[in-house]
Amino acid sequence: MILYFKRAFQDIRTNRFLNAVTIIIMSLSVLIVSTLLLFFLNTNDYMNSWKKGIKIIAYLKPDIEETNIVDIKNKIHVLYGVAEAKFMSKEEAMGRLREQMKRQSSLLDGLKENPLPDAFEIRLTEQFPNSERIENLAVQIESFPEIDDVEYGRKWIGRFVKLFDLFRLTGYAMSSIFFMAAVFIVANTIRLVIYSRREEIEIMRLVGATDQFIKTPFYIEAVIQGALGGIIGLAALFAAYMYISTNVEYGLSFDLLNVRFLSLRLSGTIILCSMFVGWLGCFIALRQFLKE
Amino acid sequence: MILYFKRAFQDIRTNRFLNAVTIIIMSLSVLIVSTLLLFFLNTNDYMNSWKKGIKIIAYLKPDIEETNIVDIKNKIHVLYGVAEAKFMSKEEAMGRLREQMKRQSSLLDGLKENPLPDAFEIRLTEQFPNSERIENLAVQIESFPEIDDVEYGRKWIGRFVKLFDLFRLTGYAMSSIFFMAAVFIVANTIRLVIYSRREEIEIMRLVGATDQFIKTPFYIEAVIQGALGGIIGLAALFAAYMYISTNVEYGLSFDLLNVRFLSLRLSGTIILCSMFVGWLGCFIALRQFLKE
Amino acid sequence: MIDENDKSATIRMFHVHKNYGSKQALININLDVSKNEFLFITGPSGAGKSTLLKLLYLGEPVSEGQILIDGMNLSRISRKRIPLLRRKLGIIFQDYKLIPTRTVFDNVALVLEAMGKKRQFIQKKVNSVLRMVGMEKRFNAMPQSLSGGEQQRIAVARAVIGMPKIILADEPTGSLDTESASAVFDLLKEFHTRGATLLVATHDQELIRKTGRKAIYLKEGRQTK
Amino acid sequence: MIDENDKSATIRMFHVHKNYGSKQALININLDVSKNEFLFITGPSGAGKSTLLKLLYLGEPVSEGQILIDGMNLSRISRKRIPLLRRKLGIIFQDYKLIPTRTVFDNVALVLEAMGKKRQFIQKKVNSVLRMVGMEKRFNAMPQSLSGGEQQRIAVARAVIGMPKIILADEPTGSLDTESASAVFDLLKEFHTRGATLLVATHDQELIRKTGRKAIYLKEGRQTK
Ligand SMILES: Nc1ncnc2c1ncn2[C@@H]1O[C@H](COP(=O)(O)OP(=O)(O)OP(=O)(O)O)[C@@H](O)[C@H]1O
Ligand SMILES: Nc1ncnc2c1ncn2[C@@H]1O[C@H](COP(=O)(O)OP(=O)(O)OP(=O)(O)O)[C@@H](O)[C@H]1O
Ligand SMILES: [Mg+2]
Ligand SMILES: [Mg+2]
Repeated sequence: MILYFKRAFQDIRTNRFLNAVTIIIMSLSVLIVSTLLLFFLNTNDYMNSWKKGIKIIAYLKPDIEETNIVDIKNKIHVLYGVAEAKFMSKEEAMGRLREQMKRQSSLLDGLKENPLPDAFEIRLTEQFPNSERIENLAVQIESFPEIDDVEYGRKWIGRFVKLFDLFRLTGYAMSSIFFMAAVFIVANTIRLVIYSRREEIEIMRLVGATDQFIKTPFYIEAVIQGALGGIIGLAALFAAYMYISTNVEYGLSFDLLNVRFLSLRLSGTIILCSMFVGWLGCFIALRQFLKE
Repeated sequence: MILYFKRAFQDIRTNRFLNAVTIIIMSLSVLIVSTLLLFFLNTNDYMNSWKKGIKIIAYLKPDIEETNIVDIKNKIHVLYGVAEAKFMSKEEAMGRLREQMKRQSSLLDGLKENPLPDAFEIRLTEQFPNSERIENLAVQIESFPEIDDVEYGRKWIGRFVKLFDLFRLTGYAMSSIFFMAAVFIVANTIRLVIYSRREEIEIMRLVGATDQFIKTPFYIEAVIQGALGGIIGLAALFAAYMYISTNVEYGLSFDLLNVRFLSLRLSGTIILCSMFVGWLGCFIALRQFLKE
Repeated sequence: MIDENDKSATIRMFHVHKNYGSKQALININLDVSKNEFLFITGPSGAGKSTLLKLLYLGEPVSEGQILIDGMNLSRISRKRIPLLRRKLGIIFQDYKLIPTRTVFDNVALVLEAMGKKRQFIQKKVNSVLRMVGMEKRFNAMPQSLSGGEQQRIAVARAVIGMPKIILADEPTGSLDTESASAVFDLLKEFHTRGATLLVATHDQELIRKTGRKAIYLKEGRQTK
Repeated sequence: MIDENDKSATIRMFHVHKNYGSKQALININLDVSKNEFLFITGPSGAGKSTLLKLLYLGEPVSEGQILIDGMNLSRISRKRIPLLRRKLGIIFQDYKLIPTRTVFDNVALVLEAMGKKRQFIQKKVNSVLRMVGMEKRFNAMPQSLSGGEQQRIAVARAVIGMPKIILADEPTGSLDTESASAVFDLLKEFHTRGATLLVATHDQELIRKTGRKAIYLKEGRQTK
């Protein structure tokens, strides 16, 4: 095994050009995939922060006693998907309406009595947004005897959730296209490299080397290249990320601080993937050139 | 020249493996870049359709004669950035308010007289959204003697436009990263291919071939490969696009019909770029291996 | 028909034909090479000398007929066991087949590494073999930086380092001057006296005459003598 | 010191040294080869024969000294004009240097294509030259599918097809049997009678003796005769 590693390192030294090119192409592929990942992860974050804004308003029947309110609250709270249920008295509701109406709020001045009902404002858990599930939840709450009516931006949520789904779908589609493209690029690059070393492989076979003896250093090399490619690709992305986030943040005064980099765990996964793809490319190429 | 083309085609035939790999890698690179382009173009479209929703409401002073309205409308219409100015009488405004308030609309029943003003609803041209420009326009309109007040979602627009800017910026950043990555991948692939043919180059030089004689077929090959890579990459993207749009549309019942493919002109540009990148990779590689 | 247990002959060829497409490179070759024989294969350019050797190391499959080496039937050898066959053979290729990206030392050491020998043993052995072919000073050179004859001597060193039972040599002294050639031949003869079987392909009648060994003569793929 | 107008000699080497790193491959070589001379360069393996030829076709630069060919000073030739020099030369390389991905025909035709000759002319010429080396039937073969001697004959064909003024031949018959070798030698002699200058590197003293031509002898980079 040590011998194999030694031979692999020796190969890397003697085939510097081939190794450099392979590592460059691997880095670029990793850069592409991880850039896309970074983009969709952050967009996802951003959309999640929007999702937190989705609320269900449950209006209480007018004759509910104040002592019951805590009970109702608890009943709502235990429902699946509910993050928080906040009581909002009719006075609060009127205040908000005034605010919302702005210049038309003078309209409300003519009222003698507050005709608005008491209500619960229900925030949903983050994983929840899905129009059917929200609808189910709304129906459930509406079936409580104390609840008069339930309101939620059915149309708006529907549209939003669909946009979100579309975006996610696009994200999946693009990620898989890009991932596959990267895998093919790397695998083909390794095929090219091994093609240009096929004479060497042939000679080794002729002097009695077993397939395993020939293959192992290639695999070791490819996995090392994959690791280096992954690390360099991620480093390049990180550099770009740092550059953009320090230079752009001020200009936009937009909350770019919220833009986060790939987690360590995800970075590790990417590097492992890159190593695996190196191995895979090697596997395909060696099958091709050893069979000949 | 004909001889050169003949030699190039002959080379392509004899080096089928190398050519196939080059074309595959080029196609994948084109696929990556054009997928990203497609994504950002359509997101841009979508955002533009949102931008159309941005409106300025200009409230008229209560004592404006009906005959003046056409004049005012024309005055607003000629302002830079205005796409349409629609008159909305106070009765219409009340109707809308009722609709918007939904279950609280009973509040409005107690009113004897409609206290709302007449107004113009002003739609902006597509290119316009930019928070400062909208503000300028609003100030301009407000300065008209017939106008009492101007309303537009200052905060909302600001946020929206910034999100939009951020998105566009990300689009530019990603596009340039991906484009550069694709260029480097292709250039390095061609370097690899020419590396594995360096013996041939060396022999040709030894028997008295000029550099031009050696280079020209390589350039022709690279440009042909670029063209094929571009065409195949775009075709793959188109296939993916057709597949996704026919299979997903029904499931989502979302307006995917609005998702458009890259224009012919853009596709042409991509293919030209791909050809140029082929040429460039060849240029770099030949410089390297002819100097040696 | 074929007695696989007849160990008196190391190499046996029965009615062997080899076609490359429509080109008949070998036609009905029958050959018995007994253990420790020293046999020349001769004939003009393109006669099939290298092809004959190629069939023996399974560089190409036969088109017809059977070959036995040390009792192994070559057409029944599985892919996995080909390396075991080749380790019994020491092959000097006509075009040397040195790995261009490895040093002289590594090229020669390769054979022993593939056999899984110890590092120190390899080091010693390679040095001694390089000394035998007069290339001990160039152990660190790359093959392209060697002269034609020097490359050939490295090829010879690589062929003999594994102490093969059978040496297949294709024009082993074609690029060598008389002096170096006889040094190489002395080396081959030494292995012969130690018990190895030698098959040497050459177009050089002079060499055969001088050595006074048995030779078979090929012409356009046919065995004529 | 150097009279560039002295056209009596086609090739002149003045105090030429060639070092590869610390290795001295050629030491103080002085040589006058006059027009239409037929000169052998001989010496043992590694003596510097190939290196001497390499300097003449600018495969390597000299380390010291000057070389004139046809009045051109090789150290003053610009990169762009190297092809013009090489077209005056027909070179047979020791390792043939055939392009492995091209057919025999294309390998030989290459020289004329590079000169910008017409297609029909090339076709005719290649066929006739292949016939001279006895390879006319194999025009469509790939170099790897040829025997060693066949490859060498293709290399000879390629070297002479451009009607060069000077032919540099490095072991041109090393892989050939006596018969093919004399066919090739007859071909080279024919070019010699047509006025070409011949420089042939070989380790084969026999050949030189038989031909009865002038030879210079190298040993460890030094000219000894
Ligand atoms: N892979 C191949 N495909 C087609 N023909 C081949 C192939 N290998 C060899 N040949 C042909 O088979 C014949 C015998 O070739 P071989 O190499 O055995 O000759 P040889 O006796 O070694 O000649 P030399 O002395 O020139 O090396 C030749 O005519 C050669 O062209
Ligand atoms: N590129 C190089 N780098 C280092 N040393 C070299 C290089 N080329 C040749 N040499 C050395 O220079 C010496 C002369 O080599 P050359 O090829 O000229 O020998 P030769 O006379 O042609 O021998 P042969 O008959 O074996 O072909 C040899 O010892 C060789 O190892
Ligand atoms: Mg042969
Ligand atoms: Mg030589």
